[in-house]
Amino acid sequence: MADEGLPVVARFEVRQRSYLAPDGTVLRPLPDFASDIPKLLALYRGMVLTRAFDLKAVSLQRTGRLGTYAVSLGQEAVAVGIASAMRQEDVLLPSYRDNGTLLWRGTKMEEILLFWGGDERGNLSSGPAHDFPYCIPVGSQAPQAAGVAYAFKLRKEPRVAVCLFGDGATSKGDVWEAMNFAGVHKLPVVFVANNNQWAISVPLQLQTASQTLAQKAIAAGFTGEQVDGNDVIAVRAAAEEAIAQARAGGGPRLIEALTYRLSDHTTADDAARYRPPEEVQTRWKEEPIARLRAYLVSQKAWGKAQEEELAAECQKEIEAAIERYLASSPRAPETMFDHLYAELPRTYASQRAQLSGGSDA
Amino acid sequence: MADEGLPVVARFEVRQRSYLAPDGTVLRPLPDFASDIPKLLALYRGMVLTRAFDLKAVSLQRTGRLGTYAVSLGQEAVAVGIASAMRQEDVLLPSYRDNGTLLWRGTKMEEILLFWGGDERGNLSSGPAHDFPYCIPVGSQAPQAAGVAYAFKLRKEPRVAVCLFGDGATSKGDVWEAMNFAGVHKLPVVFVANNNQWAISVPLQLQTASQTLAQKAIAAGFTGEQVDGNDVIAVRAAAEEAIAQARAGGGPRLIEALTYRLSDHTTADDAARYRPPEEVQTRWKEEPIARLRAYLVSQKAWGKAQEEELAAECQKEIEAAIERYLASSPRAPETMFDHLYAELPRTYASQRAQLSGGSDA
Amino acid sequence: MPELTLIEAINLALARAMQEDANVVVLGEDVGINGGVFRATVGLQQRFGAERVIDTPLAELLISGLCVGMAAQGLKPVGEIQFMGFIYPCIDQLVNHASRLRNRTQGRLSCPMVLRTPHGGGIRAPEHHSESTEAMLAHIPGLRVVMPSSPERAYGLLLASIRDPDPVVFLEPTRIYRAAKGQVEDNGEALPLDIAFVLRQGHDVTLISWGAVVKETLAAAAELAGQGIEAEVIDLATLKPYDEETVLASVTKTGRCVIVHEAARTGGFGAEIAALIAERGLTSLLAPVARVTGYDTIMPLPRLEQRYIPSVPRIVAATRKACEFA
Amino acid sequence: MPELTLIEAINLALARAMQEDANVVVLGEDVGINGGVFRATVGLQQRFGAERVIDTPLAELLISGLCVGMAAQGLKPVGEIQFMGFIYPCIDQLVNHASRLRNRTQGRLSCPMVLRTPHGGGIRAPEHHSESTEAMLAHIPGLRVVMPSSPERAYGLLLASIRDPDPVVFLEPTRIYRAAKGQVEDNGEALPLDIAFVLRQGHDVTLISWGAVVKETLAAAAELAGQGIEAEVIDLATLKPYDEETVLASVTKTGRCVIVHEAARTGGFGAEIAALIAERGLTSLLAPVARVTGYDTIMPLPRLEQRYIPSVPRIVAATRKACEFA
Ligand SMILES: Cc1ncc(C[n+]2csc(CCOP(=O)(O)OP(=O)(O)O)c2C)c(N)n1
Ligand SMILES: Cc1ncc(C[n+]2csc(CCOP(=O)(O)OP(=O)(O)O)c2C)c(N)n1
Ligand SMILES: [Mg+2]
Ligand SMILES: [Mg+2]
Repeated sequence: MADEGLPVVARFEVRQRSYLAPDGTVLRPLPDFASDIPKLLALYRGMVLTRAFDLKAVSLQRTGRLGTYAVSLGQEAVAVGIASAMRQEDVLLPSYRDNGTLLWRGTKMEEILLFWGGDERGNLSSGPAHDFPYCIPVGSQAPQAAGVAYAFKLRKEPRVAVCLFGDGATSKGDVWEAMNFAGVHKLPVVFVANNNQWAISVPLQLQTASQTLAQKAIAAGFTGEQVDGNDVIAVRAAAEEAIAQARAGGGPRLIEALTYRLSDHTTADDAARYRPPEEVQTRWKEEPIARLRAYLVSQKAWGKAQEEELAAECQKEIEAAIERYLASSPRAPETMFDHLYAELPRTYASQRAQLSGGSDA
Repeated sequence: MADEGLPVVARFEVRQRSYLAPDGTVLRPLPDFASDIPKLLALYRGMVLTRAFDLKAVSLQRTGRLGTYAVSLGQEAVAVGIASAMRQEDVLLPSYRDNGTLLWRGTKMEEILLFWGGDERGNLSSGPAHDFPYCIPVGSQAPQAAGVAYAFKLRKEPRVAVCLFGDGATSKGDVWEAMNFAGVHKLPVVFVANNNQWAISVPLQLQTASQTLAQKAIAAGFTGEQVDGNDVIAVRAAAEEAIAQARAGGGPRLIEALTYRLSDHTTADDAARYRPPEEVQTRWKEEPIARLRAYLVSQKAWGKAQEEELAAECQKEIEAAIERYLASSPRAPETMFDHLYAELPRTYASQRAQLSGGSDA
Repeated sequence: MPELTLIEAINLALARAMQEDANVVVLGEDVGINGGVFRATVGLQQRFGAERVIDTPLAELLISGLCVGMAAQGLKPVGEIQFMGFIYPCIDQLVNHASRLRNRTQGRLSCPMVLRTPHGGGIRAPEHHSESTEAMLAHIPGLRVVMPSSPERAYGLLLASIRDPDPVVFLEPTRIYRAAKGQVEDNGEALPLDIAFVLRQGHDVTLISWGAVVKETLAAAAELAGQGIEAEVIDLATLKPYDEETVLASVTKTGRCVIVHEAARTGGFGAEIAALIAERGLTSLLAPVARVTGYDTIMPLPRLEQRYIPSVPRIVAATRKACEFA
Repeated sequence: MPELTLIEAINLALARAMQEDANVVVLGEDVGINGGVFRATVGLQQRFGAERVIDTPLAELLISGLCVGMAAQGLKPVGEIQFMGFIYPCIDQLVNHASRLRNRTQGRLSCPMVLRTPHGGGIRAPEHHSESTEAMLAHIPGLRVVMPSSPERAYGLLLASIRDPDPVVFLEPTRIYRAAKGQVEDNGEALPLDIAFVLRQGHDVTLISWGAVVKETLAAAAELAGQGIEAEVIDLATLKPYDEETVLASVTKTGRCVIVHEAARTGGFGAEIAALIAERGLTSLLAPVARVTGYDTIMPLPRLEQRYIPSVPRIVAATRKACEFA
């Protein structure tokens, strides 16, 4: 620490938001929307559907019918909490793990599968046409989010860009540069650091020495807040507040959602190589679905019958989507040129022809 | 601000260091070294020499005998304060404007001129052989500084990397990534943000919304401190403390030195295009040389005679260096291949021959 | 018609584009009140406001990433990178995003952005200010890479680049920013991005070049004419995708070809032209395809930079050799 | 001699280099206990400790910048970039610093670093995981760019790269990481970085390739042999600086040349080879120089990636055409 006798010229703090304890008991007065039980049931359904879909996707991968897939097991509250606080006209800039967010915003399951099945057409997405596709180069969507938000501000549109990334991504300069610019122009953008404690095999303490990820916003001159990312009510409340602030011209915010990656990094990973199973066991006790369920049950808003019904409904929806996915038409090879430019430069016509004529085989 | 009712999980503060007021009066007890008047006189001489050298370099440029040159007018206290706190075995990673720092560490004036005169041999530098050359791509030396510091730590050498950059550079992801890594490994590196308020024509408030640059260290999990960059005693004290901490294994620190670029950005710039002259006038009142002189005079350690003597001595030193610079041998064109690789790949031998044979002319 | 320098023509095209289309925004370091370090954007902020002419923080990755986000939202951002030596932090956004946003989303999103930057050496600038690494960009599918070599072409090609629905990297030859004036009418007419410009007709040999060194290439052609050699001079202008037909047609006619560029030789874009000819023009070739280029070493600081840049004598010598080959 | 896969050979070379020289450190994302996502660094952290095998934060620019700083201080850092699609943030450090630190300081400082990264497609990986942009790097003076195509060459070339006093980008062909085993003796012997490897002798045509697609090239040569065409197959292995002599000697002998690479065609490194031949081997040429390459479009996702990568039939067809040309 710098000499304690010197005058302090600036002070900062990071606050943390949570409403439900891991066992579903209430820690402090809930936000208003939580009194609307159907709303909570919708959040619950969103999380259950996401988890069920993810698990099915993994089994598709295991049986060779899908490529590498990144599940969000244990992180469903972040996905659903954020997505449910957004409007359709807002723009989502998601990471590869944000399946639940995409589903909530209208992307069809078969589209998600098509993308991870190795077909660009999956990104055609039935979600809002202006949403960005999954971002794979970690953190690189953050400056784009600032660009999107700048467009909103310039056109005086009451819209917000929402940018999701992981704890690992906070180490990338991209995120820093983006947050810094968003601060300067008080842009309508919300950054969400999905802190699942791991970046593949790299634990948080090797990623950064900062006590919280939320405090990284201090460097950019705006507020960062921690939220219990396994408490969907807290995530939604934090997102609603941040998005409302952004929409009203109050500038950006960073939300650090504290959660845990209960699964392997992707289907190509084996977390047992680097992570003690006990850690995972402990974290299972905090997972978001059981938590909200316990609360709903305590409110007499949920029971075994509904649970079974929901599970069956999700299974049915997923099975149907998988069928459509598996029945998807093959992609003609020459189409790899079709969206290269708005119009194919004549120079490349012969290459396209070579592919369509099969003379490339 | 996030909901005020939520619990605070982390608190941070930024302190500011200054000892001499702009008029040279003492604001708080001086650090120990300041009682050593010869030490202060050396700092004074370093600043005066830097300024005199810079001004001569500008006139060389104006008369076509030097390329673009970046002067440090008004920022001499940062250069000298930092350099004087370093040991020879420490490694400096300077910016293009750190002429005073290089001079202090032993680079000859004719070497600096040779470099800005367009000759790589200027970087051969008589300063410590391990020091880095001026860094021109802004901020890009920061991750290198972390690498240097990592080498020290790995080899258990009690050495420190000192990385200097401007306020503009703090917007670059490079600096962020470097500070973040330095925090994780508690590396022996000191980052110095030379906040001269401008990045060419871009004023600080368009560069960042953060209240201080020092607070950017909070994002990396270590201490950032503000220092009056026009008070060479404060700069040196802050640097000594930070360097000592780093050397002792206490990890990195960020020093924000508050100063002002009294000159144009470089000889290629005309600051009158974008900066009100009144602002510059005001800032002249805070400049570091007059300030230390006032203090020295108040201590009866300095007077008109010494001032004149010093000026003459500096002029002489500078003139001699300029003569050596102007007499520097031309560089043979084929030498542009001589340090490309440790050994010239045979593929390029003919290109080198072409240049030396003059068949390129 | 007014006589303008190349940099003035760029400024004119920017003003025109901003006037025509409210979606056009300009962003970069010092582009506002300072008008850019070369004055390309001078007057624009006064005229179109600080919201459309944005002084960004010092962060090139950011500038390129902002452009991608803005473009996906329907703006037409024109980013400025102060010197090509500082464009490398943009490569990730250019390769992984800008150039493939349309393809990744199968046309759902697109990326109509322009990234402008001064290109090349010869102005006695400091280290890192004299880069010619266009070949790195011209290899990237989905990108356009454009480099004008006269005020007229600067105006017309920049307008075309801004109007183009896909991302364009626009490289401006620093060395000729103010070298010569040209007639530029502010008529809003764009030049096509898919043709090379035949600047001089000739039947003995084809000289192909782009950017600042087109000047030396033309000077060499004039000198050669005095020696009885009629060189056809082609300014490639758009490097990606480039006009293979014009190149091949000329070489078919002349049978000899010399490629001139300032960038380092190995893997420079001249290699691509030579490869095209070796592949599709071989039977017309009467002599080896020669490349007159920068050397395969670091562009030296000003004291030696003129020895690095292809000179008129070097071009003349290589062309004579090609013509004398039998 | 043990039979190893290419990835095992890399691991062996890394272990050997770390054992031999305490200055060698390995750094990158997940290189520690996880041993890298492809297991190139498996066991190294256990053996040499976390101080020498460093799990870095997720930041590629940082990794490359750390390497420069470490190397300037006399360490021999071997950085890993998880996939080539994530190497772009390193380009600034590679171009503006690593490749020119020696030259900038006239030999006072140097940069003996290696940056390793998996290269190419064909493993059904997600978006951005299948890049082949070696041409961008092979254009940079001061850099070495190396790409092995067998376990033996992976071992010997990686050792050479680590021992080399200058910066090397070491590209590892992901598709053949585990495709075939080879005899690799852990004898600490490096292979030279300035020669191309003639993998098969032939007098009818020269096939030049590098990386994973050497496999298809060899398969094509075998198939062609059955058709009476004897192809000489050259693995270029080191792309920068590359072995012009071996290329020219072979083409002088055969008079025909087909270049095979996975990267997009335009401005790919194949262009450089073709240009060399058009310049210095023209008089021997009996047929146009052909390039069999990836297409000038974005490398497609897995469903179509096999249609992008040069296939044996494509190579055979192009080679036959070259041989039939008269
Ligand atoms: C720029 C970049 N580098 C490396 C990778 C490879 N990679 C994919 S995910 C990942 C870890 C990401 O961790 P985090 O940001 O915490 O997100 P999480 O996977 O935990 O959701 C890495 C290293 C990548 N996709 N992009
Ligand atoms: C990466 C990069 N971008 C742009 C430039 C051009 N440039 C040189 S100095 C400068 C401003 C730097 O401002 P600051 O960091 O505050 O340092 P100062 O010049 O004030 O000392 C700019 C934009 C550069 N050298 N490097
Ligand atoms: Mg994570
Ligand atoms: Mg500044």
